[in-house]
Amino acid sequence: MPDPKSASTAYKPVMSRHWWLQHRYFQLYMLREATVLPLLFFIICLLYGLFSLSQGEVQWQSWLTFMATPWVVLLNLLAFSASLYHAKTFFELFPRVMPLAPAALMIVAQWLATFIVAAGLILLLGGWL
Amino acid sequence: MNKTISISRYNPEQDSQPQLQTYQVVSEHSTSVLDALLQVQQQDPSLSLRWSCRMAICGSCGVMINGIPKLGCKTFVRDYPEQLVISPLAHFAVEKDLIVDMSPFLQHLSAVKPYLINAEKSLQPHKQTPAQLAKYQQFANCINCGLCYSACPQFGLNPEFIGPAAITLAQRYNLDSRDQGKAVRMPQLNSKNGVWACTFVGFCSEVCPKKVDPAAAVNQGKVASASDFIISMFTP
Amino acid sequence: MQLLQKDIIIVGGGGAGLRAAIAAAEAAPGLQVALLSKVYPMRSHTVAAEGGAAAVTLAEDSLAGHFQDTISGSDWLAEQNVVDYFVQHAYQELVQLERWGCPWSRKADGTVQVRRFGGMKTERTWFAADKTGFHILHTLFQTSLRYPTINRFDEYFVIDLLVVEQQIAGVLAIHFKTGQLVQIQAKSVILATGGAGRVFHYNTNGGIVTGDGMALAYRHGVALRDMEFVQYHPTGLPGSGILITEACRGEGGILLNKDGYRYLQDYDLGPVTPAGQPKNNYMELGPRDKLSQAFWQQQKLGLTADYQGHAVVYLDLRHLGSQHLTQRLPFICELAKAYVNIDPANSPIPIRPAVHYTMGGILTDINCHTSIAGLFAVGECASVGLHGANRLGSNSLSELLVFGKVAGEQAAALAQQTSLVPVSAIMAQSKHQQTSISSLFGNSSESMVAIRTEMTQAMEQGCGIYRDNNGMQRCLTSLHNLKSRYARLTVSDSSKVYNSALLQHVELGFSLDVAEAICRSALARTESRGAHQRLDEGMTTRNDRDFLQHSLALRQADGSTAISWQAVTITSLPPTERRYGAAAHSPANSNISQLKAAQEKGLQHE
Amino acid sequence: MTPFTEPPKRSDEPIWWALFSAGGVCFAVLMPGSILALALLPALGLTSADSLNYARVSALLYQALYGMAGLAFVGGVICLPLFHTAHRIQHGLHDLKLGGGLLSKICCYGLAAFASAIAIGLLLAGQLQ
Ligand SMILES: Cc1cc2nc3c(=O)[nH]c(=O)nc-3n(C[C@H](O)[C@H](O)[C@H](O)COP(=O)(O)OP(=O)(O)OC[C@H]3O[C@@H](n4cnc5c(N)ncnc54)[C@H](O)[C@@H]3O)c2cc1C
Ligand code: SF4
Ligand code: F3S
Ligand code: FES
Repeated sequence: MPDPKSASTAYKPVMSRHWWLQHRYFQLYMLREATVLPLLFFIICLLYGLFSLSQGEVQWQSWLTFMATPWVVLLNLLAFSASLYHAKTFFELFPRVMPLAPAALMIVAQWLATFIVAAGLILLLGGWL
Repeated sequence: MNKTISISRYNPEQDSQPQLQTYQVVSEHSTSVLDALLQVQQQDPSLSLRWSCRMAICGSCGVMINGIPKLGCKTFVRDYPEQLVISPLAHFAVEKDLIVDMSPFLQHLSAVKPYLINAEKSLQPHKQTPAQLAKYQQFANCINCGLCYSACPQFGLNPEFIGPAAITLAQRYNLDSRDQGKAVRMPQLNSKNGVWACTFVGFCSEVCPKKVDPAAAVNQGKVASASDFIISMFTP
Repeated sequence: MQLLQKDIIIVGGGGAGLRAAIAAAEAAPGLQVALLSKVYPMRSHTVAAEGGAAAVTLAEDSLAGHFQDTISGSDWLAEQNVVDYFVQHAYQELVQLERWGCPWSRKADGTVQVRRFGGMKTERTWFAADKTGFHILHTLFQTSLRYPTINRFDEYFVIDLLVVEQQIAGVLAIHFKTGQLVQIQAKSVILATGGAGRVFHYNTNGGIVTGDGMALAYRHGVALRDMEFVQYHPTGLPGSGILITEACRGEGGILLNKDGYRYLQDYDLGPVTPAGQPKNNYMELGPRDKLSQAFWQQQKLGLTADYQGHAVVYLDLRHLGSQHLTQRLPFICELAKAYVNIDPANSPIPIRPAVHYTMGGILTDINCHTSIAGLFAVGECASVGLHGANRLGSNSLSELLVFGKVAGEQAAALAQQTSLVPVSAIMAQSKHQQTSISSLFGNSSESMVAIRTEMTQAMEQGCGIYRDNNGMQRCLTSLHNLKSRYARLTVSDSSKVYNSALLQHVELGFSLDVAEAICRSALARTESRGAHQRLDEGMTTRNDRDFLQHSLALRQADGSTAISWQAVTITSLPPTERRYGAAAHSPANSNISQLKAAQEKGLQHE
Repeated sequence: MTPFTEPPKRSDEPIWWALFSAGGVCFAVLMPGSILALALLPALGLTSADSLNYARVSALLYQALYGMAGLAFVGGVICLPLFHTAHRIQHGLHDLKLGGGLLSKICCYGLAAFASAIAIGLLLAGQLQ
């Protein structure tokens, strides 16, 4: 039974913008969401790379130099860690969204995929293939 | 052993907002937070709280304990050697002391048509194998305590979000081999306040006292809703 | 004071109330049903039932078997026509629940599985893991949501029935949230308020199980029947009283005293069955009254152990293995871990008897109708006559369904034929209640907690597993004393919104009335039968000559209780000795087998 | 509280969620390897010299597998992760009570789409040369 009177007397707490600072679990959630920020930086690097490649060899060389600038390397290191943290959370969530096999098995399989892809890319782009 | 606990008090006829008040209780090894609250109620009969079964099955005694939603009867004072602060469930309107307005929760539950829909008339039981039962059994263990709503920031930000337990209940029936009502339940889940309001924070499942894993139910609901979306594009 | 008009009122949102509401809504879709409950329906204590619900299911089982087990379990105090109706309809009701979605446990082939239960000679207990009541209640609650004519009034606390010249007119309730007094008129009213276990100190019941409905009816002159029969469940956790289901024993759990000895063999329940191979009606699967009594005897002999100041024996499940336990008894594992910090796979669980169930209740006929026209009662608050002197485990959940349906349909049929009693006729009564409620507020030196604690302790001491005249007299004196203190008791909290103190005050008044009815009835029955065991000389055995009768407790004008007697309906199974274990197969029981053959013909599924 | 009388409107989230999820897989499976191979290892001089020279990279991106390799790379390492990023930023704004409404939605997904189009445009331009 809805009761119009009670609406006025009940105390309605409002959620502050800083709710996520209040508990470690929420901080980790925010961290997970924030992994896209360094990712975004790396994507912008790639876009810049694509552009450079289309402009010819000279521009491409300058992109390679840009990528070796210390602050860029540092940010990409951050992007790399972010990708690993994202992978960890993503792989743990995935079996709960699609329970296809025992969760532990699915997690191992996903990490394996990441390693194989990484190895392939490194061999190919590192010039060993 | 004596123990000091703080309880959030709010009397709508007098106060403009809740305030913490401290009390002394006697705590033995098996003293639950609910026991402690009932001791306080003996000292101060004006304290209001909900409880009944004191065995973690009726779902009435949910409160925030040091900021985390928990069942008072299944949480023990011994596990809080430091401070122990008890306040009403978060994200709900506080009616009085530890009692919150549960009616939105109930409305959200009913919104998903949580009952078996099956047109067939028969006096015989359905067959259902243990494997078919296992598909939804975990989701049928929800005691409607509402802890997951207090844990979910998305519900806190958007009270129209039908929320983890309601979606879990919808999934419980959608996954039941005896049910044919998925089509009438999906519109609720498909809406922006249905499964799509969830960002897989996942705290709902952390706090669930019955290991129902509502986060899994909600996010499996996203898969179901997405396929429903695709199907709807091909059917006029 | 708010005034509302409905066709049917159901007080109580437990299994019985919800089943009745659905039945009424289905039988008469044009009628408005008000479902009042002092807690949200799914918080009702049906939620705590663990073990299961009985119905004849297996091909090798028979209705006559269930009939006979129930009668002998009742120590011949059940109404045999009621039991007959019950056993015939239980199966279909459990199937109905299945069709509403109840997640019953299954066999590999997809059919419903049944388990053993105490006092039942074959497996006929349906279960949903070890949360049967929980699943039944939630299935019913959720199913009730599909009926638009069921109007829920959650957290409405009924404080009085409105009765005009032996005709029901409605109920008076307090809206917990606002403190408002609400008058609801209706043509028929069903009480489904559950038991009264909380009048005892150690009990398996929830805080809301305070006997309200029994007192409501009793105060209007309806008799309470067989109130002396209070079931002690043999396996409650020490301290809290939290229930460890009988299904543990059905699965093969054994009971040990402090020396690790299976003491039940000393109490006519043997011979010993091997651990993990339970046998119906033997040892641990004997009926509850016998098992609780055996505990008492062991305690007298100093053979119980001590657990934090409580006398206990042990329930040993270790031999079942942890896999079986997590699959079949997950909730028990959870409870044992949380409340006594024990993993049943590794250590035996300390347990002791605790008050569990009130066999007696509001007197009704087989249609759940009370002596007030239009007032029905069903479920644990009622005495339709199914349980007699001792209820068999798993008969009660089925009762909620079978008779919940009856009550709902009967109430609907009646409501279609009658019209509302005019408001003018009930105004005076409501006004009177309003004044007496407002006069409750104030400050007195009496403490509600003290009165309540003294009541539960007096009942525990005077009306426990074994009773004697002196003990009961002392109990009665205390109750009278407490009642006069209660009359002076006031409510110190005058707030309107969610005033728990006010509700507890009213509940305590209900409990005191029920406690007195129990004690009075127990005093009057000077024999031993079922759950009522006396130690006084000459009263230690069953006495069919004088007491094959129901006790009826009736409230007198001065507030006291008078006891009268009512004959038991016996259709086909005349009293014999109640026997379990090997004794059940001795020649003395041969007339049962003859009868069984006779009944097989008469009693088959419809 | 609105009573749930009428069936609510279907959300368009499935589209964004599908892109987000696909991007999430890429982020977890392709990104760690890509960041290593394209940003960190070369910058730190850990690849075999000159493996990323102009000719080799143009060949891989523009010609390998008839240009399909390049397309897969741009899709998996730029476009989908962009939508993943957009989705998280959009919801993150809502979490911080800074937006999350229609406007931020248009901005987030709009930018992702815009940047994706540029990436594909640059790639195709290169391939058609
Ligand atoms: C721990 C436990 C385990 C059990 N296990 C089994 C089992 O395995 N098998 C079996 O057959 N039986 C079992 N029983 C017994 C069985 O569960 C109960 O007898 C049965 O559930 C009672 O149901 P009910 O609907 O009559 O009452 P309840 O479920 O107790 O419901 C009572 C309702 O009445 C309402 N109410 C009460 N007073 C008022 C008032 N004044 N105003 C408004 N509303 C009011 C309450 O809010 C509640 O909704 C068990 C009992 C317990 C305690
Ligand atoms: S899902 Fe868990 S936390 Fe949420 S209401 Fe159900 S039991 Fe409670
Ligand atoms: S906490 Fe909330 S956001 Fe989703 S996963 Fe649980 S419902
Ligand atoms: S009192 Fe029932 S869940 Fe805690």
